[in-house]
Amino acid sequence: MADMTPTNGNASFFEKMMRIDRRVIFVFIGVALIFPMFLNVTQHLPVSREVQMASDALEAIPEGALVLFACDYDPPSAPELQPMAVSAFKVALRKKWRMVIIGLWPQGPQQANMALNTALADPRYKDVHLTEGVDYVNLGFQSGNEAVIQKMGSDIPTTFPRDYRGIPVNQIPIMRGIKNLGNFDFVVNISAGYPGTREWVQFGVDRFGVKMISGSTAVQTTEMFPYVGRQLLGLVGGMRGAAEFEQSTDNPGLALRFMVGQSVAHVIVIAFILIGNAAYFATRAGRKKS
Amino acid sequence: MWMESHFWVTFGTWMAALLTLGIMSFLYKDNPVYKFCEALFVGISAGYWFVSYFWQNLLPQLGDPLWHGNLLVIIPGILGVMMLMRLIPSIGWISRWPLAFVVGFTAGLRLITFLQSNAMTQLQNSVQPVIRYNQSGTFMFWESFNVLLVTVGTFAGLLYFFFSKEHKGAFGYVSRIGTWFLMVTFGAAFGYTVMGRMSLLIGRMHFLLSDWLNVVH
Amino acid sequence: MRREIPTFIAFFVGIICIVQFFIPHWPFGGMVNTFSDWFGLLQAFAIWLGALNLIKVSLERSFNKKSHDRWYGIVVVFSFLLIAIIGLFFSGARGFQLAGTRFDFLYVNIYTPLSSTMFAILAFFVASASYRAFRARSWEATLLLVAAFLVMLGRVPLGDTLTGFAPDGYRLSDIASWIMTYPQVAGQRAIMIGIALGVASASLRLILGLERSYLGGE
Amino acid sequence: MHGHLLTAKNKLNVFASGLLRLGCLAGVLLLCLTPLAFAQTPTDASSAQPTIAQPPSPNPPTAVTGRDFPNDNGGSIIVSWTPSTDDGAGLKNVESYHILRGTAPAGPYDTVGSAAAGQTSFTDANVHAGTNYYYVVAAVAMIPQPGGAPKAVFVQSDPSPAVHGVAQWFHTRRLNALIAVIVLCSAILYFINAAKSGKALFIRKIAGLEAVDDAVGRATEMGRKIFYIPGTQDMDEVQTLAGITILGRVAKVAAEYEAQLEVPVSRSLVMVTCREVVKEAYLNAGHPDAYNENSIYYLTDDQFGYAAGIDGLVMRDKPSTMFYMGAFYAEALLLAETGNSIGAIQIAGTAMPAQLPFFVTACDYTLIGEELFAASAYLSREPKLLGSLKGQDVGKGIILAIIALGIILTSVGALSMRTSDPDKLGGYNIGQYFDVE
Repeated sequence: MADMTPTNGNASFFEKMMRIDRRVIFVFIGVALIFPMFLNVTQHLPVSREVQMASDALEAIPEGALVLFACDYDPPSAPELQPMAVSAFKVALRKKWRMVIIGLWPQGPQQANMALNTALADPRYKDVHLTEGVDYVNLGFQSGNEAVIQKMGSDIPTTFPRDYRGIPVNQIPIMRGIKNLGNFDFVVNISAGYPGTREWVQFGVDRFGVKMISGSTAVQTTEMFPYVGRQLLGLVGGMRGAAEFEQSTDNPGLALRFMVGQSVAHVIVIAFILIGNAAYFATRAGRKKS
Repeated sequence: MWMESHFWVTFGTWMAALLTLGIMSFLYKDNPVYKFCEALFVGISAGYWFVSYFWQNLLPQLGDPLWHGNLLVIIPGILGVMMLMRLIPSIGWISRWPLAFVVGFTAGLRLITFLQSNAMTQLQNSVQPVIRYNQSGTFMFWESFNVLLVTVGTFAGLLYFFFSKEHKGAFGYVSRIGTWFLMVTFGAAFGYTVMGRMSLLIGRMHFLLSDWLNVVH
Repeated sequence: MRREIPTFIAFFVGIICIVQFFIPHWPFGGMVNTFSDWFGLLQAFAIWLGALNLIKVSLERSFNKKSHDRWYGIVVVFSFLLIAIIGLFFSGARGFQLAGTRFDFLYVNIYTPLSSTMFAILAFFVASASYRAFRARSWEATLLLVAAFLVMLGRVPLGDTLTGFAPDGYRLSDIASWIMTYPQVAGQRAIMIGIALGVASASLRLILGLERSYLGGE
Repeated sequence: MHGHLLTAKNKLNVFASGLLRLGCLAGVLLLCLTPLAFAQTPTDASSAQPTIAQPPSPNPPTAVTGRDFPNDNGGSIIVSWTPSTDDGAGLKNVESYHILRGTAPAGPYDTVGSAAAGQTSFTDANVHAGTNYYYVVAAVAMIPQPGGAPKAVFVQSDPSPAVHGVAQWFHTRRLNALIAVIVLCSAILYFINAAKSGKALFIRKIAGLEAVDDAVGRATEMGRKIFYIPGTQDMDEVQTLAGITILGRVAKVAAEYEAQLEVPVSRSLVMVTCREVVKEAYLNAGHPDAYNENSIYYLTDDQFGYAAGIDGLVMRDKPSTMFYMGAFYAEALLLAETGNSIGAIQIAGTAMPAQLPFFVTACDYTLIGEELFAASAYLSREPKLLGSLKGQDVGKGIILAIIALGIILTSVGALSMRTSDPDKLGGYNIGQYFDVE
């Protein structure tokens, strides 16, 4: 860092930088995020190990399998998580999985419906016509956090007595033969916090042995890293992960497009950190001399 | 449907956009518009939860079973009403019963799960040979080094969390190394997160520019 | 009565939850499922309690002529009633969340922008926090800074461009990913194990009634 | 809708009637493209035999057996089979398997689930413990029809021998967890008892706690407020309890220094408890009249509503000191960054790993994870907390010992066998003993 120590002539600039109004930083960030939206470019990303694991795990699920989509998130986290849900649903459409959607967050099932509709709008799947209740069902939300997962381990129909539309589960064709988590070939969890991936690992994976991948917000991804491998068959973290996931499942979407703005804003933050340190050392040198 | 009419779609989008800008005005400083949006948000979100829980929980899990003659749900029903008694201070103490149920239930579940998933499974993941070979039996230096690093880090970090021993001498040195690992962990976690936070904002900006102003497609 | 019965309830429920983990046989396994249902219901009541409490406090504030916040109290109460009445009576009952209902309109156009923006302003805060916090003041602070810096650079293409000269596998994105997979995991593990023991022992005290502060005084 | 056709009893309809219905519903034919739709077509295994004879239909799966699902309440049976010779080989036309169950070898059989091609087992989790069941597995193939949509055929195996679910009294795969629970709990209880009977237990200094007195003193000097936030979760979260215990100590110091303490909370129950704790602290400090109930108040349950409320208060009151002790989510940074922007001294503590980095960067002192629990013991000096902490240390000691020992053993194993694959290490693979199902 020593090479960054500037000459005395710049000291006043650095002194100003030490006391910078944080709103100046806000303006820079805002501009950095808005500007790239006008450019229609996408960047190619190297796919990280845990994301590749996730798309490989999905690829390994046979066609026609029964997959549970556990959507535990709300609109605030949707920019990161919605693209993951959309990509996962597109894989599901391609592989003709039977899908059961649930949420431990009240807003989750609503977000999942939106994601499924986005996936269906993809021209590649324009010939796919899903019948609700037969090809997929949205069982809606249940309260109880991890206790809901615990109970799903033994009895799903009483945990979710009705679907999203209010239809009793015993009248829903796809739910025939589904008794508990053991009936699912795979679980895709999209999670923004508590309850979410950690609870699904603790109960769904550790107790009931489900196979699972997780899409999670960047914030909690670091906490999920230790689970990758035995407990999580793949992990898609944050918008970067979502973009890589879109790439590795060949479903380019919003996440890939947004990555440019992300990168620019990121570089701005990095630049500010550099300037901050330069200012710190410059003014410290000044303080020492006086 | 009424909501799909042009007027309502436009009206909805304008409302959403103005509310978005209203919240963002806090970045400049605290102001009445922001406080209005905040109050609206608090009321709407409370109402959202209120309605969701009514239709998705109280009705199917309490109302329907009662209707079909399942009397067991009377117990949680009564506990629930006791919980609401908190609103009346003079008999608020009665809400301790349902609270005790909640505390006992979560404590029982957490005692087991935290030991199982956080302690034992992490222990299992930590106990690995630090001497690594690939499939064909060739020694892999970097792989071994990495595993050793994780082991040392976990070990030193755990020593830092020892509270009943003074951190002096060799013990102190190792626990100091533990704090280094913790700092790297926090720095990395923070760096990893910056991007996550940016993406939330991008979602909003995209809404403003695309759905509202229609200048970005 | 005010403390003994709750202490017993917590003890009984907590012990059953632990025992069922080891004894799958009836009645233990089934009991926990019943408790789970009850817990879910109680959580719904707790949410109602929170909402009603909020309305109570806001109403008090609205009627307090001296409070400079009284108008905001009125906004809270009004908006709560608006969405509650629409959601309960004018949105097609159990199908209240389906696309196209009035409830959904409020969800999409009021709840979503407000909650998302509230969350999104974190982006600005994270930027200003990193500007101020990441300074090489000490050895520990430098570690924090360097780890954050490398991971941040590694997450954007610029990082790989800067280190384009390096052989494959040694570029910044690889270094970032290495930090995340090894040293970061070591730290997280130590934290997780420590927390697990802390939570387990606190839970034990709660179940055995050694910790009763949640019950308040007499 | 199809839902009506799907009751289990319809399974016994003759195939012809199924065909008739299909014929009537021409639109439904499209759905038949997926094997799923056929799962719902009324079929009967025995009467379907003549249709199956149409070549080229696959060979049936063989050797169907059932066994009790281990370590459960008897409600599950694992069904396994040898795949059809045309699954992935031969005719390669097997698309999936249907699993049928009956209570007598002769039937009737009802479909209980399906498995994709290539699978060789299925868990039927819908059985009554003790009842005898028989299973049949049908291979499903799509046979192209001249001039029409392909048709599904079902080729059934012979029934399995009788099998029933058994409820177990002990989950054998969890013996290790039971030992862990017993060891940890006994250690904690032993030391709690020791502490109660007067044994002095040492706790090391915790950075940050030393700063509490200074931070409170600073508020007095500057004539500004102290804000204390005991997390944003309810009383069932153990971190909230730790936060409130620490509040007791901060309140005592505040009373002694005659500083103004303010506690805005987000749960009504937390408010009640905080009031009691603070009142007692003021009493103990000898300033009961200085206690003001209204300085501990409820804002809202909503996460961001609460954060927004606190941020507003902070901007208006400009407190000199802020404490954050308890469980936090994303609001952590909103709070800490606003506090930081007005130059408050901030001391935080949480066991939420995801929020720790934000507190570490935005606050002056941060109690990391378990330190939060340790701090409540350190400050309160309550025997039950001191004893617990000592017990936890014993737990950590055991874990450290196992890690050290385990690594040496596995490494020796790896060295001698020239492999680091845990599956090949056999007895050297210490990790397997900590696998809890």
